[in-house]
Amino acid sequence: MDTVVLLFCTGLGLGALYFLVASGLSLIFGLMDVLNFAHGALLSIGAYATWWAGAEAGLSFWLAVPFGTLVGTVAAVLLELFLIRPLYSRPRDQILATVGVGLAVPALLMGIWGADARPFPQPALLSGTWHVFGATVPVNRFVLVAAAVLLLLTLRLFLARTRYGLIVRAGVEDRAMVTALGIDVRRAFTLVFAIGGAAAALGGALGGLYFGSVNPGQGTGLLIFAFVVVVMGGMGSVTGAAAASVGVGLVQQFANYYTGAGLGDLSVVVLLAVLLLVRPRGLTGRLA
Amino acid sequence: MTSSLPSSPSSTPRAAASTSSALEPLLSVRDLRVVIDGLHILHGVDLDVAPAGVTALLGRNGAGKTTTVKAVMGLVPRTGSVRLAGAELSSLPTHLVVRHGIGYAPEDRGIFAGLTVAENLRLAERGARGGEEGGEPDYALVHELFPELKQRAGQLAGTLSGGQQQMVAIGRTLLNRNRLIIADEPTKGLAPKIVSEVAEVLARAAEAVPVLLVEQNLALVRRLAGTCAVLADGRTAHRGDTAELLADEEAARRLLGVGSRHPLAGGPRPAASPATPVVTTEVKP
Amino acid sequence: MPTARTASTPAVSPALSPDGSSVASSSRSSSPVLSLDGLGWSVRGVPIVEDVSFSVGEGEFIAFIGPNGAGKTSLFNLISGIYPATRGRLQLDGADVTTETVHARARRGLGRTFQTSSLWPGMTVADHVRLAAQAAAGPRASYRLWRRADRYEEQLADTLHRTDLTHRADAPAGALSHGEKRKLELAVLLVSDPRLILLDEPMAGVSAEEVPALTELIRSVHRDLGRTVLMVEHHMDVLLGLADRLAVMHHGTLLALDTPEAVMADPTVQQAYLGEAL
Amino acid sequence: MHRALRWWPIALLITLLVAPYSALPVPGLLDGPLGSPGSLQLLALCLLYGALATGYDLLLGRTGLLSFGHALYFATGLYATDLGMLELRLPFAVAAVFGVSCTVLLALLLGSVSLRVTGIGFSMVTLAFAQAGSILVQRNPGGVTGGEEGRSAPADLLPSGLLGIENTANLYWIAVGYLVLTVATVHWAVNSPIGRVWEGIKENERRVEVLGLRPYGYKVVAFVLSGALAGLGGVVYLLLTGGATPQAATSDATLALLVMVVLGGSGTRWGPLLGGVLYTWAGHRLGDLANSTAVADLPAALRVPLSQPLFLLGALFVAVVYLLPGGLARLPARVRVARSARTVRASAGVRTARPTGGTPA
Repeated sequence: MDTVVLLFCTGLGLGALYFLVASGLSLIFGLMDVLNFAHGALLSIGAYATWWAGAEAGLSFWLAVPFGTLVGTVAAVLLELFLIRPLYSRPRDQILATVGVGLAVPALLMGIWGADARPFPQPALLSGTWHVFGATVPVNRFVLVAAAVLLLLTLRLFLARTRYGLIVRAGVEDRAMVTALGIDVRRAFTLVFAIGGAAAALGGALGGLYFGSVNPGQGTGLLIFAFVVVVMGGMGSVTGAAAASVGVGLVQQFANYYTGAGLGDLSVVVLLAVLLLVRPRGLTGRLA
Repeated sequence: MTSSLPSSPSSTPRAAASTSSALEPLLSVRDLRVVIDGLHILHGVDLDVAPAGVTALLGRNGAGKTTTVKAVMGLVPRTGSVRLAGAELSSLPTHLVVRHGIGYAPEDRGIFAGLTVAENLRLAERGARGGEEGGEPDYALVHELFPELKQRAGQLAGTLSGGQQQMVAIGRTLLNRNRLIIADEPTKGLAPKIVSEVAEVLARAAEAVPVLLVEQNLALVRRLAGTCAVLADGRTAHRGDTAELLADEEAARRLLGVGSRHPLAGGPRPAASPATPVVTTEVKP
Repeated sequence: MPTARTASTPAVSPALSPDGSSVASSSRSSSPVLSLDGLGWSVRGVPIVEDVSFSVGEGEFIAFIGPNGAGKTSLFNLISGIYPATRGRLQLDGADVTTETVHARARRGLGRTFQTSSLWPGMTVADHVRLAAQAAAGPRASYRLWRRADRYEEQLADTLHRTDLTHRADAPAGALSHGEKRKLELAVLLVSDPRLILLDEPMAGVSAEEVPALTELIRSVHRDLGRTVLMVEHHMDVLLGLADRLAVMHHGTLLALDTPEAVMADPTVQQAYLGEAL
Repeated sequence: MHRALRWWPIALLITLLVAPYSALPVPGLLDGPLGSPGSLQLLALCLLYGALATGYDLLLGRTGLLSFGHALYFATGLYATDLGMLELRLPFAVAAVFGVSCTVLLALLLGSVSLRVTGIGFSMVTLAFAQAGSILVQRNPGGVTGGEEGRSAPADLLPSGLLGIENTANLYWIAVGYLVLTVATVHWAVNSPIGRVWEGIKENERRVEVLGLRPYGYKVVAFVLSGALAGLGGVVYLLLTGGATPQAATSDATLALLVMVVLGGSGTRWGPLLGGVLYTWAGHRLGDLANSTAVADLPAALRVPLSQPLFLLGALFVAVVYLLPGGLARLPARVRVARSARTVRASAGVRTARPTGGTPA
């Protein structure tokens, strides 16, 4: 029983991490049709910025996380303004440009801080464990889940209640018509990139807690599962991404534990293949 | 009529158009060209929209009417001159074109199906902050013309009927204080009863705001439009008075592909003319 | 179009009675080539095409008219399988094909053109015809990796000649004019040699001087080759010279289907089509 | 002049074949003289990746299928051949046949599944399958794949003519042979009847269906053929590097192929080859540069980026996407168009100045 609870909480934590990456990916794809291969790089930037602020610059963890998130957000905005926006009329080249960034950024991080994993600062408050139904669960799992739930609620409120949320929802349906109503939809693009970058960078910072260390390839590794989550959830749907994140995280953890290492990842892939064959449009039926 | 629209000095839109045709055109398009993926769609469209009433943009399917309207809006890459009340718009992105005071109801209505009716309208509000360009959103007018939109405010626009969706599309153009309304085939696919309702709304809108109307329904055009331009093969083939054009059976057949009086009547085949002469009869009083 | 085949057909005459050709076709028709039984298509509960039923005899020519958005193209998409019918049944040559795929229906001899299409924009005109010829020779002719693909040259020359595209053989389809694209659509169709042909506004965007030649080409396909044709067209002059029967679509339904004279005399049609309800 | 240009592939091939006999020094481009083992090894890798990119473009540029999992088939050829020798004790030739057969079977199986979905869904499914393969290789199930370390090819089962530094020329010729085979196969295939169907699918899949052809089967053939070529490339890679490492299976390896194809020019005959050769060469030369003393003495702001070949390649790729849409292979055509546009504009100034009624196009 306690194993099940532990696996469940860990799976939820992993799912939360996936959601932090996938929510932005999904929004960006839905609004802009850009499959952002640089999203893993944004996560890595957030992770390294948090690590640097905490371990090198001596900031407390509670300041390092906002700092890392901020750096990731700025990176995302710069990416949108200087790489994506000039290629607005060339959608396929936008994707290719993000592929280039996705290759270059981890290499740069490796060049600066080396290829080896760096131990991530763990504040005393979050390094402990909680006892849940007899299981001993690391606190950071709950931190991740809380962050993901908070993000989901914020995003839903943003989309439902604000004017920019309205613009984003309309833009996912028909970008050209949004501009034809006199709205500069490019500002919404930048905003969505900023939100996605912030979420990914926060994922990087909290992922450091989860894994205990940071390395240059972490973002790219998570990106692929985030892609799986986005496709499963129906591209462009935040709620779908949330549901798929939980599913993928749980399946991975349970399969890894009960069937041997590595099979969890395989089972996720099989799950995706089966889902796409049964429902080619994803869970929410929104494949562009 | 208990409209909040300011009453026009002339009784019908047509009369308004003919009396005002001496004035400068509100929208003036010159040598508009569009090339998409190396394919020349428009080869030089000239078009004037009268400063009052309805101006019709006519032509057969594939003549380039919708592309012309999209080029004016900046929705497709274009060259040439597009001047609205003296301001050059041809180099502006779409949202700035709109902020010069153009309300646009596109061919496929451009409704956001996953948004509610109220949200569709709210999205169209402009200048809510400064209050300068679009003015306060005129919900009173929209709800007076389309009471249904008020009742169905919370309904998803995708579940509306075609006629109701068209009401949302036109309602969006009336929400702001626009200088010009462009309606691209607003009656496409609507039942006859709804067509006449849409026509009524357009007539009333045109009393306050000039309208550029793309339309296939010639009966509607005859009733509403004072002046017209006819496109053929991506060029302006004719400009002039609508009534005159529709009265000329031969010209209407040649330019529009159907007899103007009886679209279903066969009539004699036109003499095989080697090349279509381009008629450009400017209407000058 | 000065080609051997079209030259043998009687000259176009405006006096040609649609009634006469109607009689000719009804004597030809035996079992229906195409038959629709209550066919309908709705999107999210909104009906686009409603309850359409009719049969088409062998060698018949039916023209579809109706205002924009009346559902004519949607009906063609239903018949060719591009949209799935949400109700009703569809038969080709007596076989129920309601759930069959696009390519399966095409293999049964159903060919069509599209209203706005540049086919394969990056491919040359000649390659369009070759691909269609290859497809007409059956799927096996296309599953060949090592054979050179420059076959079907005789068919190619003949088809390009008939559609007056010889001088454009090496141009990519994307660079063609509207009228040339329409001709290319017809060229692809001619090579595929389907028994049942759906033409979606073949005259759209065609300049006035090209219309008679295209009309003649369509006539020769129908008359000389005896193909069954369904055509959407706004060009009344074209229709009345060709069609055995006129079908009027309105608001997703089939309002009338009869000889051109009868349809034109029909008051409901008059009202709906002219929009005189204003 | 034109006639001479048409024979350049033959001339290039002859040059490639006799390269090992040459002691020509190529300073800047290669470290040693052309015929030295080090240069031949690098050249062979360049040609191998040029060929792999050409095979990958069969999907991307010829059929319009954006697969993110091509590395899986390369790695399958690599590992299956290696393991065929190591675990099954097959002689090299038999192991190679075994490796390519495994690749074909896997491509057939996974291709038929992933081609059930279209568009971005297809890309994602191929990515997921390749990721599964990559994870499998790294997890070292039963100690078979050797995990992070990989497995060296057994020297006792390889033909002696392919072993040792003095036989580098033989390996080089094998790479040339693989390149010729790939280019010829792709060339023949795209000019065959099925190649025409692929082009049709790439341009407008629905319209192919309307002709009565089912695109699915033709796409599966493209997928399997492309996969088989990649598997064969894996065999050549095994010979060149003497072992199988898990890097070959990562998604980065597929992305590298994508970068090569786009760099050179997707959908062109020589573009992917050019891109593959350039990318591989640049990767190695930049690696050498990174380790050179000239770079080590630079201030950190310059040293760090210059020491990372992948960073420079990524940046270069972004620059190419920006400045050279269509890749290097389209560069001459772009220059020509730009030049003729200038002349046309000069003469058109007269035409547009005079508004005419215009003649219909």
